[in-house]
Amino acid sequence: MTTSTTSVITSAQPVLSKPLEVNVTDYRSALRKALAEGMTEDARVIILGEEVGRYGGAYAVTKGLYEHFGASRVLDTPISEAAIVGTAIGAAMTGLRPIAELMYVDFAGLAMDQIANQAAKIRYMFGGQVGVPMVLRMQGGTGRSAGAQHSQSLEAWLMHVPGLRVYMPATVSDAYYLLKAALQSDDPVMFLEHKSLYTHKGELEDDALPVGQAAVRKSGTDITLISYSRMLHRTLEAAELLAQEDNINAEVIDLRTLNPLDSETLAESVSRTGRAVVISEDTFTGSVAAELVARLQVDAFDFLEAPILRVCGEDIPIPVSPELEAAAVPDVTRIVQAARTALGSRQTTGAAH
Amino acid sequence: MTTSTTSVITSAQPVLSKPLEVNVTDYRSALRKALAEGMTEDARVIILGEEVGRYGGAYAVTKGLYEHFGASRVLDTPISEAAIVGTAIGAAMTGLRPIAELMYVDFAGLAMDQIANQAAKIRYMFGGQVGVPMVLRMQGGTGRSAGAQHSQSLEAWLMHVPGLRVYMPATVSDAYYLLKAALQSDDPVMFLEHKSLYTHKGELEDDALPVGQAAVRKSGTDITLISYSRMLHRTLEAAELLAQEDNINAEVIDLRTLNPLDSETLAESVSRTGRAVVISEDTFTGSVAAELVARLQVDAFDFLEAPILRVCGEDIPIPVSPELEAAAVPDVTRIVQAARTALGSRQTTGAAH
Amino acid sequence: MSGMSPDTTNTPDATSNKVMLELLTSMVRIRSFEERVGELFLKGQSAGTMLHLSIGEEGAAAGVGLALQEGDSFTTHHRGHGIFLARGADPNRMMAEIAGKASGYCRGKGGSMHIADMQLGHLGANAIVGGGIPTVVGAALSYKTLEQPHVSAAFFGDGALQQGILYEAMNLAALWNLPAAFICVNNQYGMGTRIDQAAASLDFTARAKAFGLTAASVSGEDARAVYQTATDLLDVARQGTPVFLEVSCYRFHGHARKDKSPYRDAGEEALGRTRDPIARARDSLIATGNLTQIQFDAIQRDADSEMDAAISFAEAAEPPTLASMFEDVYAPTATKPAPVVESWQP
Amino acid sequence: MSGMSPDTTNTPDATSNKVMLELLTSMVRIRSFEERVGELFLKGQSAGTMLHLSIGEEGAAAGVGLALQEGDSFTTHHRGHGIFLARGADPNRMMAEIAGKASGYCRGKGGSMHIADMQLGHLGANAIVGGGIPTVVGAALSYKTLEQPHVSAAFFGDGALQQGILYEAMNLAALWNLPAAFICVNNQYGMGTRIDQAAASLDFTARAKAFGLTAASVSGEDARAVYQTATDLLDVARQGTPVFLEVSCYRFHGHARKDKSPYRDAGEEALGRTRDPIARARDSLIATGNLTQIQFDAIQRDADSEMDAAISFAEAAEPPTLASMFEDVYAPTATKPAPVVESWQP
Ligand SMILES: Cc1ncc(C[n+]2csc(CCOP(=O)(O)OP(=O)(O)O)c2C)c(N)n1
Ligand SMILES: Cc1ncc(C[n+]2csc(CCOP(=O)(O)OP(=O)(O)O)c2C)c(N)n1
Ligand SMILES: [Mg+2]
Ligand SMILES: [Mg+2]
Repeated sequence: MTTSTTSVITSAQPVLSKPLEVNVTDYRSALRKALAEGMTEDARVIILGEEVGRYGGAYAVTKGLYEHFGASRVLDTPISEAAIVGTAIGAAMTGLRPIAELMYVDFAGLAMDQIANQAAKIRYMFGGQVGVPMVLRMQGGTGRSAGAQHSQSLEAWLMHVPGLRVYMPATVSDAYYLLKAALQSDDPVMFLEHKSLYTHKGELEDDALPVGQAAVRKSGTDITLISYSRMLHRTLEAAELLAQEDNINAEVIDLRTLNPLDSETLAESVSRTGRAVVISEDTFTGSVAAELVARLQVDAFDFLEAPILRVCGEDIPIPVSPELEAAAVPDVTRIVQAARTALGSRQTTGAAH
Repeated sequence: MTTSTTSVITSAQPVLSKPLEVNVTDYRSALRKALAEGMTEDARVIILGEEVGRYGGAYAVTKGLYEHFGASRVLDTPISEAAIVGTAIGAAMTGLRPIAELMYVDFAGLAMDQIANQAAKIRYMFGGQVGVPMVLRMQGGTGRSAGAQHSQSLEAWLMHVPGLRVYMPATVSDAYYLLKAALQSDDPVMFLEHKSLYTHKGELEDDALPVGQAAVRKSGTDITLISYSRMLHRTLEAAELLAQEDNINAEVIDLRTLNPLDSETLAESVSRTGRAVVISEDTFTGSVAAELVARLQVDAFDFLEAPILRVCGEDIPIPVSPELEAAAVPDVTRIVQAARTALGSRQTTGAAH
Repeated sequence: MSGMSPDTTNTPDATSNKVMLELLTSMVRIRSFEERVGELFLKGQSAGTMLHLSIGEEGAAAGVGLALQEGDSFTTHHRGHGIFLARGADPNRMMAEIAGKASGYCRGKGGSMHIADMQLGHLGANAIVGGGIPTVVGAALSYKTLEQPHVSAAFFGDGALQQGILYEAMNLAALWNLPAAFICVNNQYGMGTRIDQAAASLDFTARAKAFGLTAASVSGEDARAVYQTATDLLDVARQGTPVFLEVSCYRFHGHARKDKSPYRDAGEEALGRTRDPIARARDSLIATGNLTQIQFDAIQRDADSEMDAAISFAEAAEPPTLASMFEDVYAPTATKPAPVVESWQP
Repeated sequence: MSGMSPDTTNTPDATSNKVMLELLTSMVRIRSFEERVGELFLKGQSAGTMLHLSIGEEGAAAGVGLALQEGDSFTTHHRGHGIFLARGADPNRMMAEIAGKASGYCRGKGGSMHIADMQLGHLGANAIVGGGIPTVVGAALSYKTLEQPHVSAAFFGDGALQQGILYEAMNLAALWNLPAAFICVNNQYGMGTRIDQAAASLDFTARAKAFGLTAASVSGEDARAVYQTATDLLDVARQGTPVFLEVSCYRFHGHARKDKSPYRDAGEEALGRTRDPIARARDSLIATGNLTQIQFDAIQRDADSEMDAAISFAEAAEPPTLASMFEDVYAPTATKPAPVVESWQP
């Protein structure tokens, strides 16, 4: 009864393509390499979405794939978000491994029924008969003055839906390895990129941690700083500053995936340091950070020397003015301040929520 | 620049209707009374949604209103959730005060763009020129074996969106007073009813707490139990059991509204009792409970004698089998157990998350 | 039928007695099943009250069901028992699912509104009006990509004609020349809303044609005509032009088990119920001397005892174990979610 | 124009020089404005890069804009500068908004894609393709309910023709006989996707008609024809039959400021740019002796200096205060959100 994935079609006819060499220099090219390899290795992998083909992707992630793999593997769609996701679901149930793209995670609202009521629940509702092995690539976050409808971080919506996997790479290497892993997943993976990371430079490491394991990006003893996606980098900067200015040795953890969620690594670290700050770009109330805090204050209760603080996006829509946009999400200063508060080393003056 | 609501149309022509007497005996009739009065008092109030008119509402909340107020005030719509919400938005911007209904909160996924990208953000994006004074009535929760797509509790999605008010009455009196208040709100109110509360009996009190103030439904000194909507009643039962069996005096708080969120009342109570359990029907990960816990462990840190525990829906879709459905959401036993754990009075055996 | 020239040479069986008898038997089984679903509910044995009977719509289910071929797939709306039966479902496992039992098609997790069977190509019933429509676009894309000769058909009610997703799906299917079929079972009502209270313009084939589909409308009272039209259209779809078929019929009973349709005029309802595809098929076979009343009674008796057995099967079946609740959320290879009990010791 | 009989007696001004000059001036102002938006971007003074110029589409904006009346309202898509200008927008406040400044229409919070002005009936530009379409159904419902003689018009691109919400909105407007107008500015492309790569069937008026609307298609190169057709259609809408108008034109430049349209053939682009509504209006007025080149140059100069001033205004304008960031989330009577800083003292 609980056979995985496809029963209607038992196997695809692999028509393997020639490899497409991609030189990895940044987050974008790492993603592209994963896509290219995935398509070469498995003829069932197709890409569909708006402007993914001829245009090469709104953020150029899929550039060159259409030319290499052809129009039957890289499908430009009309502007029909709900149907894009729904089509990917049906294809995934019948033998393909689609990678659908929504140009902005902000457009998820148009497809939320297909995402949360269909993709996430099909395996369960149907008693395990079939899975939905699809990847839904989306990008979110601030950094381009793109305004309230093109700058959101909506991972908390997705993380709240049982059945969805949520991957959020912060590094070049994870962009590659997590996307490769997503293509192996028998469950629907919401793959969330950050628009301000595409040009982030870095190298491909030889290997990656398994999916579901958080990465300790910097070991430390005094306080645990937890983040993911773009905010990881600001958190690392904050840790640097804390080391230099306050002689504080912070541990920095990168979640990598929100589902699966590695509660153990977090609990171990916070139990050791006794203090923590969780940093996420999404709006404060109902943020991913809230979930982490709620777990940690149970798991590490006996070791906590201070409340676990959150540094998140403000509880406002993202304004278009570049100055206001920048102020609407966490910066290094706010992270450092929160860490100092948690360390009891400086009193804050700001209003509580 | 920041004038409220409507500039295009400055005032409606009130064509007042005769009052419709509604005798309040339960949650459903309390809602109906609020709707009837709202429509009588303000000619700008209209109702629109699927089956709200001739059929009288899928859960009979609007029964009789079509006959009384007529087809121009109570509008049956086609099955077009996105357009229903979008139409309400446009009407609210131009002089009406629409009450739109989505038959199940599970259908919000079809209208999430209109809810979260439009209704919630219009005032902000347009610099305060106009508001969206609409009410969106939806009902959620388990209790009728309605399956994975008709039983969800999605308030965490809505609470996470700045700009949306979220009201969730648990009692007959609040069903009435909060809906009346929603009709006065200049901001979009997501009004979430619970399908298992419609037949909940009770009386209309003479008055209600202001919107934004949580209600202490039972004062206590040993532990604070926090909930809202249907789970309030199970929480009150649990408090009763704790009193009888454990001689524990629990305080029970009903949030009433998730936005505005009354952090103060919660913080005061938990600082006093030193222990707390938060109970919500929505799925554990990313639940409303997580947000409350995250706040409280800051606000009451110095007083906490135990971690704040959560009792929530399991991290699974809602199964249709009545036995499984019942087991998927908190029951009195689980609440009592969590309270005992928080009180250190009994060790739990269950697995940690 | 419009928008295409029906090629009846393709469907030599359509007028044969064999096909007519097959359609009749299929319809009788469906109605017998549905009547018993109602009983299950009355006995308090169904999982919930959300039971949507397809009585009156058997012509659509049997006709299109027979026209579909092995390997084809389909999705249905919430009123999909008949279609699934017409495609070969086992009534025992169906009834058990509707009762929320472990031996049901979906282990008691899906119920009436989420029944599915990958073996028979049933990609799932759906409780979201319109929710299952784009699924068939995806399935059709698989068939085209994998060069398989199948069609995927979405069944939905007239209510879904006002859901935007239908038009997104039709456009995509037409744009990509996919073997997809959009089958609208127009039973005149969506809950209490008559179709003309939901749509300003009632020529739905015009909508489909405007999106580039081949489209036709047929009366569901005539199962043979449904079968013929569907056969022709599915042929078109198989060649890569998606199709739309409206089967008009009448919902004999209330929307769900508790609805007594107070919003319908008694006269209209009585008239509507005369649009009975079973009576029509039976009478025509008898009139042409191809069936006797005794033979019909035997068909009915066989169906009834088959469906009585399904009821007994469902009643005797075990409910799912509590542990099974945490299964099937993710692939079997993944860690299962566990009951959440936050623990702490002072 | 199809689906209605154009009643030119209603529009005596359509052919007059006054109207033609008005249209021409409006179009010249729009283009001049758009060219300067491009400059603003190049100077790094725009808020972001999401600037969608309506160059080539001035006929649609000026034509329909002039046909709308005082009290009418509208929403636009992301490429809506021209429409707003045609409805009387102040270029200074527009440019300031595009630069994200406090004196912009939306206090620097909305930018190019969310510009709005309730005084002029602009219910908002939208960055979600199709997102602003149902808004006009709601506004039209207000007008009908409150017995006001207005029309509400949604402007959108050809891309939105594949968004389901359009069909939900059209059906609702038709069902309720609302004074709503659906104006599709078909510039042949949605980003890099040519319309025939997005839609299988290109007769979009057929779609609208199938939903019960009165529909027409007109070339946006001919501003006068746009104005006439729109005037007639808006009249129909005002009587309670919603209308659909496709204005076909060509997007002269890239999708947004950074796009150089590499996906377009140079020949096609050159040809497309000959479909210039400004040149056509100017040449026809000059040819008929109703305008001299000198007069035209004056119109151009006036527009350019007005728009130069708008640039200066925007550049000199103050950015919003940080405190203003927390305003306008909720009604002014409500407590404002505050910056979240969680505090604790050991
Ligand atoms: C998206 C969505 N909206 C509303 C409902 C509630 N609902 C269930 S069935 C139904 C009527 C559907 O009518 P139709 O599509 O004609 O199917 P029928 O019931 O007539 O077979 C409605 C409104 C739903 N299940 N899903
Ligand atoms: C819902 C949604 N999907 C995708 C986008 C990204 N996007 C912005 S403009 C655009 C093309 C729109 O084309 P069209 O509607 O023809 O308008 P045009 O740009 O040609 O004026 C796309 C895909 C978006 N903003 N919103
Ligand atoms: Mg129907
Ligand atoms: Mg376009």
